[in-house]
Amino acid sequence: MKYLYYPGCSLRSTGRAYEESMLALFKALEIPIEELNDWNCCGATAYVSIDETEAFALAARNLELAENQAGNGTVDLVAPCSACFLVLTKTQRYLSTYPEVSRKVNDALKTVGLEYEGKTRVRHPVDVIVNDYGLDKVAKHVTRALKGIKVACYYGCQIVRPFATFDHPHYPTSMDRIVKAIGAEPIDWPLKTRCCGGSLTGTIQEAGLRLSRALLKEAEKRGADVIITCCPLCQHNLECYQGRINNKYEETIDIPVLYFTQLMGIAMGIPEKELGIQRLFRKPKFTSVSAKGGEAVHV
Amino acid sequence: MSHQPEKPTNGWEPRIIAFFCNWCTYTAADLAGVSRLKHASNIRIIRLMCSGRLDPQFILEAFAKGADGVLIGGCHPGDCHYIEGNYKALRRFRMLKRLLHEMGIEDERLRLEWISASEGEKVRSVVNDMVAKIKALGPLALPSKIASWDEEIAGNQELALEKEEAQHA
Amino acid sequence: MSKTNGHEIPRVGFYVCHCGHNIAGAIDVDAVAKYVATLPGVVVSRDYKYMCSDPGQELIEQDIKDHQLNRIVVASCSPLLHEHTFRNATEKGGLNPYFFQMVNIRENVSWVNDNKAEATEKAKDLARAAVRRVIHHRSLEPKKVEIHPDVLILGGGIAGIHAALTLANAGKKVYLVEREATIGGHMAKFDKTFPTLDCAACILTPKMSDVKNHPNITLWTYSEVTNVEGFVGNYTVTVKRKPRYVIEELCVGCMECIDACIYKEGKYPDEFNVGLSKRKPIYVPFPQATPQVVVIDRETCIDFKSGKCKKTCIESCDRDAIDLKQQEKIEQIRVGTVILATGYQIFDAHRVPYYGYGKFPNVYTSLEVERLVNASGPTGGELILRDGARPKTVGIIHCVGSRDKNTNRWCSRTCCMYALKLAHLLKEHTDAEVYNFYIDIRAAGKTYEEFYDKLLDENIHFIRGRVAEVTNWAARPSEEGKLVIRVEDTMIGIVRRIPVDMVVLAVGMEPKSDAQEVRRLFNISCSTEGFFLERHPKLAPVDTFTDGIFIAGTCQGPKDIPDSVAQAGAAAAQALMLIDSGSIELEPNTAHVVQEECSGCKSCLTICPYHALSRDEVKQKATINEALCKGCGTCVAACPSGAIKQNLFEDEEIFSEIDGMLDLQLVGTNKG
Amino acid sequence: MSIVPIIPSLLVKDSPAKVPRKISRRIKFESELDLSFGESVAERAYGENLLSCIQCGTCSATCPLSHYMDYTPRRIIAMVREGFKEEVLNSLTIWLCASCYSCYVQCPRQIHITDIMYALKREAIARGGYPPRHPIPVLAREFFSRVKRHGRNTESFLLVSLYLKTNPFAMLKEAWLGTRLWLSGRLSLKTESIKRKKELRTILNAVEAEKGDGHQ
Repeated sequence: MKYLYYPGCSLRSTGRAYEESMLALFKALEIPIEELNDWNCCGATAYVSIDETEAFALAARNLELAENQAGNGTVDLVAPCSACFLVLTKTQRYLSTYPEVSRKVNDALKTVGLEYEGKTRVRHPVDVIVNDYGLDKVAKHVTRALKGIKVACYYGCQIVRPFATFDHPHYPTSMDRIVKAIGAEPIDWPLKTRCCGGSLTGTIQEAGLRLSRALLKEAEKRGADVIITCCPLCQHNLECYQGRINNKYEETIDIPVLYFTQLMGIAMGIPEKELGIQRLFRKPKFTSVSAKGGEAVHV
Repeated sequence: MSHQPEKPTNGWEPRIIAFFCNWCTYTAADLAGVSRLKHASNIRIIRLMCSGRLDPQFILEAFAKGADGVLIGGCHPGDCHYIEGNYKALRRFRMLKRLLHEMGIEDERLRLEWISASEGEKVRSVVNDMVAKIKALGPLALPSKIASWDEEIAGNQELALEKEEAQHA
Repeated sequence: MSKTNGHEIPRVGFYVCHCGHNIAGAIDVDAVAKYVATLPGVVVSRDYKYMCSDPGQELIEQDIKDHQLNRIVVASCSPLLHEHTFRNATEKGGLNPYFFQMVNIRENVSWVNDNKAEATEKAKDLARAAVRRVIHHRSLEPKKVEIHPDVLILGGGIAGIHAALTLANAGKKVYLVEREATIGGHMAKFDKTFPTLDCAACILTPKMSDVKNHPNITLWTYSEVTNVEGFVGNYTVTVKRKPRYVIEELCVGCMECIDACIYKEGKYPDEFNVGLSKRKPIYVPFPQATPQVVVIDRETCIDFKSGKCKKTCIESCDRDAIDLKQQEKIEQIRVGTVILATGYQIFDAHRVPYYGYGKFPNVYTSLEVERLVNASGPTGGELILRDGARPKTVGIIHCVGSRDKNTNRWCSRTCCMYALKLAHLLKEHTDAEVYNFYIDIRAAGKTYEEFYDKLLDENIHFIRGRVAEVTNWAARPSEEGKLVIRVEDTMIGIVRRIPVDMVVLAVGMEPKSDAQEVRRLFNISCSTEGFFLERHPKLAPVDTFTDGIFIAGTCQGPKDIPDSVAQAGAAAAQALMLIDSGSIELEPNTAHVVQEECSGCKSCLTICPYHALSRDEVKQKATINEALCKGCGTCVAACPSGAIKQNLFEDEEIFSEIDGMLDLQLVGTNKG
Repeated sequence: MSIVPIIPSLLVKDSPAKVPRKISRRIKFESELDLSFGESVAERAYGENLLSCIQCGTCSATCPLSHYMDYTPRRIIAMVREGFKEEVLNSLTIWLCASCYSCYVQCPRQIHITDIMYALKREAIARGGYPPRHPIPVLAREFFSRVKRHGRNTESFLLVSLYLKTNPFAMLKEAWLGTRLWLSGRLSLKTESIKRKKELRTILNAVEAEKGDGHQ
C-alpha cells in the first residue's frame, strides 16, 4: 500500500527536521510514500477564525487531490503536522455529519470540476507506524540500544482529540509503545496531552510560555532525558523557548526536544544529518553513543 | 385514463405505508411520539401483531393503490415476541424485493428495518431518510402504469385511444 | 359500499379527541370530523375534548343507542393506551366490543408533526382507513386462560426479597432464584442507609432469614434461569442450579472446612468486599449469608485446578457435606406469573480514565468505601487507605458515569444522597476535610433535604463543579504526594486545584451487562438506556408489555431502597391480582382454518413456533389448536390458498385499511 | 506563525487576590441583551447542543488557559445563551482559546465549545470589536490573505508583515530567535506557493459567493 504525504506549510520551514526525519525513517522501514501534488494550506486555525467554510473548502481540495492522485479505491493521506491532521480529519467528519457543509463545499469544488467522493483516509505517521507497520517490525530495525534513556512522550492536543480514532483522547499510548519498541523507557507523565500554548507563545506570550514551562518542569522532575513530539509547533515551543523560559522564571531546564521520528531514526542508526539533528538548538546527548552490543550510556 | 406518469411537481408528496409489529416497532413509534421526535408526515402506519403476519400481497396492494414506498418494521433478530416471525418477514421481504426488481420498482421503495421498542430515534431517522430517498426518486404512480399494462395485455389499444380522446374533449 | 360481515348496513360512529391541546393544537380536529362525516357509512362524526373521560365514553354509549350505530371508530392516542377503554364503552353501548377500531393520531401524528395542514391530512387518511376497516370487523369473544398460582421471582436483592415475602405471606408459593451464592444483593454490602443512617445489615438480614424459613418460599441460590416457555398463567421455567460442591441440606454453616482449607490465608479477591480483601477457594460470602452454606469456587480450588489437593476440607466436615463431584441440577417449574428483580451494576470507573481509577491506589469507588467504613468490612471499619495511611482530606466526585452523554446520560438518582451519607461517615470516622464536587444536589425524597442541611452544618465542603481530572501532577510543594483535583468552583467562577489524600467516585447505576439476555428470555423490552421497560411510565410502572411478567427495583431504572421496596410490593400486588382472579382475558386474535378453503398443502405446519398447527389426516386438512395459538399471524401470511384467518387481522380488514389510507382516485375522478 | 510580537497590554499578571477598592455599579437590564445571540451562535458553530449546557464547569476545569481568561469558558457559554453579546465579543477569553479541544471531548453534554469559540472570534473580527493592533486577529487576517494568494503560507513572510502591522519594535526582540532559526535552516525565505492558484481562488470565491445570509 502506498501512502500519500501531505507536508503542510510548517514542515517546509520551522518543521523541516520533521519532514527530513520522517522521510528518512519511512525509507529505512521501506514504507512507500509519495508527496501529494499541488497540495495547498490545510486551512488551519487562523483561517478558520476568518471564514470556516472556506477553510473546509481548502481542506477538501487536498482530500480531493489525494483521491484523484490515488486513482481508485481508498487512499491514506499522511499528515504529520498536528494542526493539519486535525483540520483534515475535522473537515472529513463535518462533511459527513453536516449536509449543509458538504453541499457548500462540494458546490465550490464543482466550479473547477472537482468532486470529493469521501475516499481519502487521513492518517498520522504515529498511527501508520504503530497500527499499519507494526512495532514488532520496528524493533527489528533497531541497531543502537537506547536502554535506560527516559523519554517523555508529548502528544499535545490535536492529534488525539477530538477526531482521531487511533488512540485514547485522554491517555494515548501509541508513542509510549514506540519508545518501548526502540528500547528506551517512556516515563509516566500526566501532562502528555496538555496544551503547549500553541500559537499563544507568539501572541499572548506569557500565557503561552507558562504552559510550556509547566510541561518542561514536570518532564524534568520526572527525570526525562528527552521529550519527543509529533507536532512542529509543539517542538518549536518546547525547544526554542526553553532559554527564554529559563531566563524569565529562573529555571534551569535543559531537555532536548526531538521529533519522534528523529528518536526512532537515531535508534535505527540513520545518519544524524538525514534526520535533521543539526537543526536542533539542544542536541540530544546520547546520539554519539554507538552501542554495538554494548550498553548505551546516557548523560 | 392518463398514461403519463405523474411528474414530481411542487405539490407532490410521497406516501409511504408502514407495517409495524405491535411489540417493537409500533411501540417505538409511540415512543417517538411521546418524545416528540418530529419527522416527515408522509408515513401511514398499519399495526400488525408481528412482522410475520405480513403477507407479500399487502405490499403489492399498497403499491398498486398508489403508495410510493413501503416500510416494514419488526423486532431485531432474536427479539421477536413470537420467537421467529421476523425471520419469516425477512425471507418474504427478500423474495419480494427480487420480484419488485423485475417489475422495475426501485430498491429504495421497499425497506425493512429492525427497530426495537426503545429506538424511537431510529423511527425518526429511518422515516426521514426513506422520505428523502423516495422524494429523490419521484412518484411511483403504479396505478396508472398498471392501467396501461392491463390495456396493453388486452391489446385494447383502440379503447385506450378512445378514452384519451374523450378526455381531451 | 362493500359488503359487511353481519349483512347489516354499516352505521359508523366516529369520534376525534382533542386530548386538550395535545391533538387539537396540531391537527384541525373540526376539519377531520367534518371530513369523516362525508364518508360512506358514517352516521355520526364528532370531536370532543377528552374522549377517554367519562362524558366522552358516555357520548359513545348514548350515540349507539340514539343512532343505532353498529361500528365505532375513535381517533385519539395509541391503541396500546386506550383501546381497552373504548372497547368497554362500545360494549356498554350494547355492541360487541370488537366492533371498534382505534386511530392513533397523537403519538403517530400530532406529536411528531409540526405542520398543521400536513398533520390534518394525515389524520384524515388514517381515519378513513379505520372507517373502512371497521366495517369488516366481526363479533368476537375474548379468550380466557387460567392462572397458575405459583410465582417465580428472579433476583434476591431487596426488591426480590420483599416481593417474595409479600406473596408468600399472602399464601402463594414462590420460587426465589438468585444467581449468587447468597441473597441480599447490593444492599447487603452497604454500611448505613440514608437519610436515617440505620445499618443496612440490621434491617436486611432479618428479612433474609424470613425468606430462608418461610414455608411458602423455595429459595434457589447459585442458580440461573435458562429457558422460559409458555404464556401468562402458564409459564414453564427451566432453572440451572450450579454445583456449589457442598450439599446444601447437610451443611450447617459451621465453617470448619474453611479453616481446614490448605490455604492458610485468603488468596483471591473477595467479591463481597469488592476486591478489598482476599478469600479462600472455599468460603461463605459474608457472615450473614443466606443460606448459611459454604461454596467452593472451582476456578480457584486446587483440587479442581490440579487434582492434587489433600482435600483437608472434606476431612474436617463431620457431616460429609462436601461433594467435589456434585453436578449441576436442572429443575423445571410451572408458574403463572414472574417478577423480575435482577438489579443493576455499578458504572465501571475505568471508563473515565481522567479520574485515575485503577491508576492511583487512593482513588476508590463509592461501593468500595461502603465496605471500607463497614465494621464487618476488610479493615474492620477502620478507614485506612491502601497505603495504610489515614486520609486527612477526601474529595467525593459526584455524577461519575451519570448525566454524561459520553458514558451514561441518565441521572442515577441515588448518588447525591449516598455521597452525602459517605461524606458524613468519612467525617465521622476520620475527621478529615471532606469536599463534595457536585453538579446539582438532588435531595428529593422524604427527609432527604433535611439530611443535606445536616451535612452543611457539619462543615463539609460543597463545591459546585464537575471535576475535570485527578492527577498526581504537583504544581506547588503543598501538592506533592497528593492527588490533585482540578475543578471550576462555578459558584465563585474560578478554577481551583485541591490536593487530597483520597478520592471517592460516586459511580452511577447502569443496567446489568446481561439485561439484554434476560429481556429476551422473558420476552420483554428494554428502554433506550437498557433498563427493563415498563408498560406505562406512570400508570403501569411494574407491568411489562408481556402479560404476567412484572418488574421491580433497579432493573427498571435507578432507584433507592425505599423506592425498590415500594415497587416490589406493587409488583407482588399485580401478580396477586392475576392469581386471585383465577383467569385472564386475552386478545381473541388467534388464527383458524376455514376448512373448505384448505388445500391440505402442509405449508403452514412447520411455520408455527408454538406447534399449534396440525394436520387432520382423515380430512387431509390443517387445524389450529386455539389454546396454543398466540396470534402472531405468521401462518396466515404463509397460507397459499388464503384458508387461514386471523381474528382482528383478517385480510379484508388489512386490505381495506391499506386502500383507505391511499384512497386511490384515478385521474379523471374527483378527489375526496 | 510562532514568533509573533507581544502587545504589552495583553501581558499576563498574576491576578491580585485583593479586589480593587472601587465601587462600581453592576446590573444588567434585559433591554441591553441580544436575546437571539445564543441561538444564532449555536446555529453557526455546529453548536447544536449549546442550549443544553448544565453549567457543570468541566470545560473551565479542563481548559489549560482558563486561569488567564476574564470569563471562564463555562461563563462564556452561559453569557452566549443569555445574550450578553457585548461582554462576550469584547472578552479576552475568545482570544486565549488555543483550540486544544480538551473541553470539546470532555463536555458531558457534547457541546462543541471549540467551534463556538471560533464562531465568536469570527464575529469579533468581522465587526472589528477587538483591541487595536491585537496580534491574533491581525495574524488571522494576514494568514487568510497569504493563503488566498499563494495557496500556502510562508511563515517568515507572515511574521514580517505581522510585525509591521502591529508592533514593529517587537521584531527586534524576536530577532535573535529568527536568526537562529534561519541559521539552522528552519526559516525559509522562499515564497511557498501552489501551481494551480487560479483553481483554488475559484473555489474560495465560490464559497464566498454562496454566503450572503451572513452565515460563515
